[in-house]
Amino acid sequence: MTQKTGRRLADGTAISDLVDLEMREVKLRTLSDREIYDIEQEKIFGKIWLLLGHESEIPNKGDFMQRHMGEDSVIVSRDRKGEVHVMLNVCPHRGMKITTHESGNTNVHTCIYHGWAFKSDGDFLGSPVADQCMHGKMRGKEELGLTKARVTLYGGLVWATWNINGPSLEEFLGDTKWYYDMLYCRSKKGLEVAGPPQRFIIRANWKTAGEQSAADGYHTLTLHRWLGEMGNYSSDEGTQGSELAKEMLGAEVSSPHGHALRCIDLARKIVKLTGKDPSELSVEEKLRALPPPGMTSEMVDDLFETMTPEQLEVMAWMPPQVGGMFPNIIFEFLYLPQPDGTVVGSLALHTYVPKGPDKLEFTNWIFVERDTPPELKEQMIQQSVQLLGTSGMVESDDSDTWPHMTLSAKGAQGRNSTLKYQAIYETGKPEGWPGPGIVNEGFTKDDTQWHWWKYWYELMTAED
Amino acid sequence: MTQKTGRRLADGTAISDLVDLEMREVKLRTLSDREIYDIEQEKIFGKIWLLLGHESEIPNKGDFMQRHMGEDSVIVSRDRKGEVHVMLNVCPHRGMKITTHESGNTNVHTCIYHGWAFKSDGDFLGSPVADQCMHGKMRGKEELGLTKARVTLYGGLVWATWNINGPSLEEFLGDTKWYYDMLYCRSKKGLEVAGPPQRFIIRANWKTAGEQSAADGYHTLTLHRWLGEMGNYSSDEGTQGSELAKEMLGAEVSSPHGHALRCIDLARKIVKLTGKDPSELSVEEKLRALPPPGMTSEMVDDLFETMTPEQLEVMAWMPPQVGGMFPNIIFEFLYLPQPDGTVVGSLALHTYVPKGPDKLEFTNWIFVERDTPPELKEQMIQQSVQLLGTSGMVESDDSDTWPHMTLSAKGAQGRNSTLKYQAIYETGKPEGWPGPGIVNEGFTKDDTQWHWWKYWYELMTAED
Amino acid sequence: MTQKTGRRLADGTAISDLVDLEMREVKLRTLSDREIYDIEQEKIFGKIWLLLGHESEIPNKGDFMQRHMGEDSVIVSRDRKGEVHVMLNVCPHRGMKITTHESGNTNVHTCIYHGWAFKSDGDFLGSPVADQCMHGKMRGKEELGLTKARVTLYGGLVWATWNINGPSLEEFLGDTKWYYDMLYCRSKKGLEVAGPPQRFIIRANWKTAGEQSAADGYHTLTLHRWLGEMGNYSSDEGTQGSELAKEMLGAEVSSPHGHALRCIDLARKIVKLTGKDPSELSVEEKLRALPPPGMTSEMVDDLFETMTPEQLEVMAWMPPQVGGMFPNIIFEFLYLPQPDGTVVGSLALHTYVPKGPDKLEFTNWIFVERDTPPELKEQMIQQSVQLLGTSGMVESDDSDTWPHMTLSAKGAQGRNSTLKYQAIYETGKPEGWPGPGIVNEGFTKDDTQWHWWKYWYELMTAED
Amino acid sequence: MSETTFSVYQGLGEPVAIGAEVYNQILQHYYTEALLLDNMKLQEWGSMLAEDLVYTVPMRHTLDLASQSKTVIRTVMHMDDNYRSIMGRIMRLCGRSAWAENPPSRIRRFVSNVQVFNTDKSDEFSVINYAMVSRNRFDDDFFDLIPCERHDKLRKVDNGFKLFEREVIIDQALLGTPNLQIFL
Amino acid sequence: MSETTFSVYQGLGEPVAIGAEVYNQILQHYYTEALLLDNMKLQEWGSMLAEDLVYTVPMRHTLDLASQSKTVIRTVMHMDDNYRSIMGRIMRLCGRSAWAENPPSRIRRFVSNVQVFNTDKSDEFSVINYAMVSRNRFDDDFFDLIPCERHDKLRKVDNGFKLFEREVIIDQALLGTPNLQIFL
Amino acid sequence: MSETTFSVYQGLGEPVAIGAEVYNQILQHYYTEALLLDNMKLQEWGSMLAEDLVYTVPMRHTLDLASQSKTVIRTVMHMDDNYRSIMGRIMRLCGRSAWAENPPSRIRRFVSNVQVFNTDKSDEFSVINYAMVSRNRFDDDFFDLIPCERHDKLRKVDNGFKLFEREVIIDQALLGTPNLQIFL
Ligand code: FES
Ligand code: FES
Ligand code: FES
Ligand SMILES: [Fe+3]
Ligand SMILES: [Fe+3]
Ligand SMILES: [Fe+3]
Repeated sequence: MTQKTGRRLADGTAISDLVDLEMREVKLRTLSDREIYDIEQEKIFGKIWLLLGHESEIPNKGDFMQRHMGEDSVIVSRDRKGEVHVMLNVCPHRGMKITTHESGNTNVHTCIYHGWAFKSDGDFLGSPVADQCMHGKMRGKEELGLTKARVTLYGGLVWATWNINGPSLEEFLGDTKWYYDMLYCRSKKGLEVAGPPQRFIIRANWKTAGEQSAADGYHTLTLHRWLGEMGNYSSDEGTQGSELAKEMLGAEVSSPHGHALRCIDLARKIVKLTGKDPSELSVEEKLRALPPPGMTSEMVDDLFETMTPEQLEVMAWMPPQVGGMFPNIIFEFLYLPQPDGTVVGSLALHTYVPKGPDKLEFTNWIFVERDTPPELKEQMIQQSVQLLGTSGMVESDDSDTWPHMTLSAKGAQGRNSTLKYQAIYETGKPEGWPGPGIVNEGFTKDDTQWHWWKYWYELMTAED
Repeated sequence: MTQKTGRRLADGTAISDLVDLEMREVKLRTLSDREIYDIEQEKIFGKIWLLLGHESEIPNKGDFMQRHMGEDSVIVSRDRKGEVHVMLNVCPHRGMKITTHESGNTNVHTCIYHGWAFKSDGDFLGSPVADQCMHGKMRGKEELGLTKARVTLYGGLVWATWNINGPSLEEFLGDTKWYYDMLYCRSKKGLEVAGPPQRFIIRANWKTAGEQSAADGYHTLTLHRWLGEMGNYSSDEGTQGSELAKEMLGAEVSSPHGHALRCIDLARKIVKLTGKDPSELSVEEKLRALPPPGMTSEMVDDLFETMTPEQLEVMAWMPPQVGGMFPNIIFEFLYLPQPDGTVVGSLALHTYVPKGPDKLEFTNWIFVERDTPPELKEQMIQQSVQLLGTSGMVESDDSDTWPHMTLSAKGAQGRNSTLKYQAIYETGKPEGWPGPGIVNEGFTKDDTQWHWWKYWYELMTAED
Repeated sequence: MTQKTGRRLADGTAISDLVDLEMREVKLRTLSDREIYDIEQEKIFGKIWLLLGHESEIPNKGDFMQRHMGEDSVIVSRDRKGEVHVMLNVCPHRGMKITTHESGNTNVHTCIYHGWAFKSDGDFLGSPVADQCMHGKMRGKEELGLTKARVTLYGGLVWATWNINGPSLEEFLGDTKWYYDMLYCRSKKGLEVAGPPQRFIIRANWKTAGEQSAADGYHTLTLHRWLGEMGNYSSDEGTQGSELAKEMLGAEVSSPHGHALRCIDLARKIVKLTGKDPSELSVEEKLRALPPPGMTSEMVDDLFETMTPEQLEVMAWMPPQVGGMFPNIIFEFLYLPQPDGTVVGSLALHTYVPKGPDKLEFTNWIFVERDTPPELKEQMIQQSVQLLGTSGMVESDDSDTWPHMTLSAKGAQGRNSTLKYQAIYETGKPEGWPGPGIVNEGFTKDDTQWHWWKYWYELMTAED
Repeated sequence: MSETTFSVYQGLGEPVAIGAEVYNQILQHYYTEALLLDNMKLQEWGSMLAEDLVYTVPMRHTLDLASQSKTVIRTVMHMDDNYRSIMGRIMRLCGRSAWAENPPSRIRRFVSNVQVFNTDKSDEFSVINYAMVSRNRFDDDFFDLIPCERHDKLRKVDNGFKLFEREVIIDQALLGTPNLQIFL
Repeated sequence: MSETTFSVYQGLGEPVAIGAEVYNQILQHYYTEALLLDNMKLQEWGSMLAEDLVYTVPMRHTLDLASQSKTVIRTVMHMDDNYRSIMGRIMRLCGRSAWAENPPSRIRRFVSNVQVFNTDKSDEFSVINYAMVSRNRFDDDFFDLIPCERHDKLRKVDNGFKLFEREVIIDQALLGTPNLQIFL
Repeated sequence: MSETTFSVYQGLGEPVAIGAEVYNQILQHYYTEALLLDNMKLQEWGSMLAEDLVYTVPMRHTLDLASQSKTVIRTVMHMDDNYRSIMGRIMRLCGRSAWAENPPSRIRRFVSNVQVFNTDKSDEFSVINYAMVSRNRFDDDFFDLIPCERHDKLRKVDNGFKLFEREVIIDQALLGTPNLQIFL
């Protein structure tokens, strides 16, 4: 990784002073500083691929929804040809928002200020009182359309970037794509959103959520201790030796681009369900006994068409269940044990949209498979809402921690305190692991989060 | 216009980078940037003439009111001799506000903190416990008065500037004064306020309102479309060909100092009222048939004493009805058709007082002529309140647009989008136009607003 | 005092441009500027001794309370050995707050995020899942404790500083300690808090309160004029010649470190109480007749053991009754006449904790002597709550002035206005004054506040 | 009760006791009015207005305690409407292009402190009541608040009451909400 | 009264007049509910819930005036609970480690605009009521506000009423309070 | 009703049913009190106070859930007054120089959730009620909010009621309004 200092802050600090590559420490100041935040808007949110939603949110021609890339409002629109476009929600005439609606359907977006009109693909259509040519004669119509982002659909997820000639989404995901395919591309009909995303405000810097999403498994034991104190993971052995800790064993995948996945061993669940030692069972038997979350035994058929044998092996053994995608995404594909001994899945994706150095918008999409039977869909959605997002009994404890960290980072002393990532894997891939990428076995460590910060550092110190 | 770069912003951008003089484009960033805002406070609001109210608000000796010049609170006071003074509402002792009241009457302003006292003209009177000389002996009393601004009354309007030796208000208004005289100086007794100004907060940058006020006629067709959809301007022909568009024809006056006026042809109204072709009517006949808003036929007598024949000609033909005065003023002298076919005037002035990069205080004075008959005054006031200001059915749509523009300007992409002024007049003065200044005939264009920005540029890049 | 320019602000202004040492004037801008505020956090609140409370607030082992040093949250804790520690309330792991509670009792502080545990003296204990050594192997446990401040107890008051090798509290107090001893160290059992401090927000810069606390006696006559208009200080002679002014005569002590005390002559009170000329009375007779506030005649015994004869003389003659301790402390040891002619004391200390350039947290501790009889304690507490702090009839007028000053300092003109300290003592010590320090007799002047600013200047321009 | 003698009740008629039938009916009327307005049923709300309606929102000034009586400004006001103009507003707001309220704000009117008084007309009542109005728009993570004291006059009609006078006393000198394209 | 014919009352039964005994009892029920919740007596509040409870908080969207009916989103909601899950929440919140509400927020529920309606079951009542919920945490010098319109169903039991349905209509598209680990 | 058995009602007497005559009179008393205070009629408000008045505003602390009972601090309080001191405050506030409230704030007291209880004295009543207090000053474009739970004791007298005890439970540990030179 190149050793650049990056821009200097007003007080003379260089970006490179904020990250100690040897000690794996990051200055807390990064979590509250306005200048750093502004640079991030340009060098991170202005440069890389960002997740904006799922195409099932805009199924019909003309459907559109308002979303944000960093602090910029954008329109995600499906044009008359059915193609998805992402364009800046700013009128090229005088900067009014083109739409003030959260979503809708139209083939012509008309600005309410002076009436300039644009097609559902963002192209300029015209301005009122045509004979007066009020858009002027200095620029051709082709120059007057909405600013368009580069768009890629992956597993139905809508991604966009302002970096028109930069790396492809595939290059951006790199080795980790092999794993994300198991989540987003496993079924033939594909995923769909259960509804629009929950959206709420957390008074915290977006990175408090981002760095945690890069597979911080360790906090579960303490911050989510209540899971070990009551309910389905509870035990008399106390927290540390609890079911919870056992449920956490597996492997972690990390990436030079800051992506991360926690692959958790299904053995104990399979034993519970089948009474058999997983080693006695074939990959298919395991997948049928404990299908990927959101899928039924029947739906498992799909997997044999969509996945490679190596992927199937991992899905039946240690599938990715939670993790992050750089910079501000967390995914959850959870196998949740029910009182009746069965397992019900929860599928969710969140983005943490920056709203200033000490504010983020928590956006929570809940997913189901298009093929999931209706009553199971209902169960999944209700379970997801109860555990994740706005009223999530698990995630509210996370999102309530971030504001405290952000406050800590404001103090003249606290800002010079550091975030530490010094628990280092010494294991390597599980024996016989067929997947690519940086993989380590055993109890969670800090590597995945450290790789997240290293990529942050790389982007923040990159030449313009 | 001199080509200066002006100060540099923290990220290296020069003020001159924000305005593209050739392309007639302005970076949206100007509408949200804190640094630019701070420079404006110094180079615009600290330098030029600002409108603070009307002398009829403080008719009696000792009357005062609290107003703002930029973000500075000032006292507008009428002293014992009846002269109007404007002074900084900051105590020279320790910076307490001299008055915390919105208005009042007193001959001695006493600071509540330590009791320093000042005359109604701002001069220092003394400090409590005289024998202790608690104001010290290092400065003479003449040095301890309130900071005074330079004041000019014009048509009863109170203007002030901190630029003590700068251009006079007359120089500042230049050619456009010829037109403003038709509004503020037309009657012998003069205008008076109907009451104190409405004051309310808009979460927008002051320039979103300022640049629109520089005679943006075009937005009327779309933003105020409801006028064409119902009520007195409605028509079956649809918006663009509606009465509204017809009502907008005329001439626009602009100025190298960013002032602007829209002079709208009265022909159609005069036809409606008299059934005669205006060309058959004398100037006086036209003025008697359709007197300037707020005046009656009888009151028209005044005009022949106060106005030149050339001004009278314009007032009977294409009088200024709406426009701006740099930097943050809009005037409205409207002829409003009533259901019964008559016309009732509305006279208003607004200032858009900056309260930070994304906040402005909308100040709305409603005027009548001192001589306007009481019942007509009532009609004018009620009509003005219903259409303009806080609950104005017309202006609420304007003021609701500005916050969206301000938000657009915050995004890392949006801030680099531009405001465009590329609809350019190719007409010139109406044939036989007797007035001075830059005048163009026909459908509204962007020139007046572009001249507004050019003066902004000139001031912002001027040497200190 | 060294002539350093100090850091430069973004607009090129040097700190030294803000203070005119010859004219004894300070730019109002200091009361609102964000950059200046940030430098203060580092060079003042990061460097000098700060008052955090009183040890009687945490009497038992394991007791702790959350307080602030500048904007940094700290834990004030009494460890198992009974020693008081002050440590940064920021987890060395990932910056979460160690405690989110206002106070409590524990021997182990466990971070709720990942469970790192710390002793009540801040030392690192361990991290969950010990065998995984999740705190890493790059730093020893001794490096992973909470950041500790240097602590000194003085008269039971808890002081702390981040300047580990800087001057001692005693050096910081210098000559003024001789006077503060009369307040905090006069009784054998010592002071105790009546309860936790009142805490409330004032929308003002912390220095508006700080500079006033440096013994601004002058404002009493005007800002607290109501005392002269009604109640126990009222008189027919009007404000300036009122009892109030008479009650203010005495001597003022100031310090090169910005500390200040107002010593007010007890003569008039003693005459009222004894009917005798104080000169006829011995020091002991005077102290027995009018004991220090919060003490009874009996309790006066203590003084002869704790105080020197010189201190006793001052305590019976002109004891310190109100004043400040740099940078953000005011003390009040008041003798308050009651309707029935008796005197009841009020003892209070406030700190003005900075919360941003235009916000401060008013923290108000009310004290009694441990030995004060219960019913007198009750009287003192109720009287203090009624006059000081949140609902204080006296201090609410102070705290309501500060926000106006802060607003004045925001204006482009107001920020260049000045605070003036030009009322200069020409008297010197009262004849026979036995105490040290810079002492001046007579009616209050500006010297003590000017010395406060000079020390601010010295710290702000000091080399890092 | 004695409070009728307090200065704040000057010029008002006999109070209608809380719990009296007409009091309860009027209370219900206010709850219905709030529910209609909060759910953008503006025409239905319009049906509860009398044709002689006078509807005003005066300004407020910050003045010395001694001048408190002058703090309510009725020369130029924030709203100055009558039945015709209110109906015009409703028509506009229900049209396609009243951008200031399209998309509409999310508003809630919390009505409390309702006091009813008889007038010299047996079918007309004076009412002093408080409304805490909260307003949220677009993605605002805060609410504009418009606490106010409403001085109303209601006329009993067959199927309920009609409002024929409303003066809304607001609590800000500098109004914090960007417009009054809403009804208080 | 006529307002029962207004659109906002569609689908509701006969109104219970304000002042009627059952109206007053239900009003008391709401005051008790608020006092219990505001004082963190969650288990006691739980005793006021019916086992067939359905408790939801839909999302809100900012849409064109013409689409107002679509602004309440009930596919994915902010809260989507039943008796079992609410009891689970109570157990968690009363435990040692529900950090999002431990230390608890200081909350106040101002109940007003209460309107009661009969249903086809004599012991069941529909209630539309407003709650202005203020929430403060830690050292915040501001309050999160959650004004809302609650559509409830209450069942009369021997010693009072039990809630068996609650839908809370909030007034923000982007929720301004950081979580709903509290009950509305 | 059963709620009298809830812990929040410990130590209180029999509830006075909502709608009972005395309940309605007390409700009216609160509306009158709010109207007087909101309109700066402080002396008139003073006439509604009993000479044995105890008026306090305790502080609040942010503590672990297990320590909720300790979150109300009554050693040092924000206000600690009696009849004499309240009358002194009124005299000061009505004088010429009580700058902290001159010019006065614009305040509105929204009273709700009023619950009345009998005591062992037939002419004395305990009342638990909520007040949402909004406060605006000068040109502030925001409101300070002071939501609170008031624990009052009222004594019936010929012409109404007199307040002889009030404890105001506020909802902030760090008070967000700059002073309490106002009455809650
Ligand atoms: S700003 Fe969009 S048309 Fe003018
Ligand atoms: S600040 Fe005005 S007299 Fe001191
Ligand atoms: S942040 Fe404290 S243990 Fe991780
Ligand atoms: Fe978590
Ligand atoms: Fe307009
Ligand atoms: Fe003072």
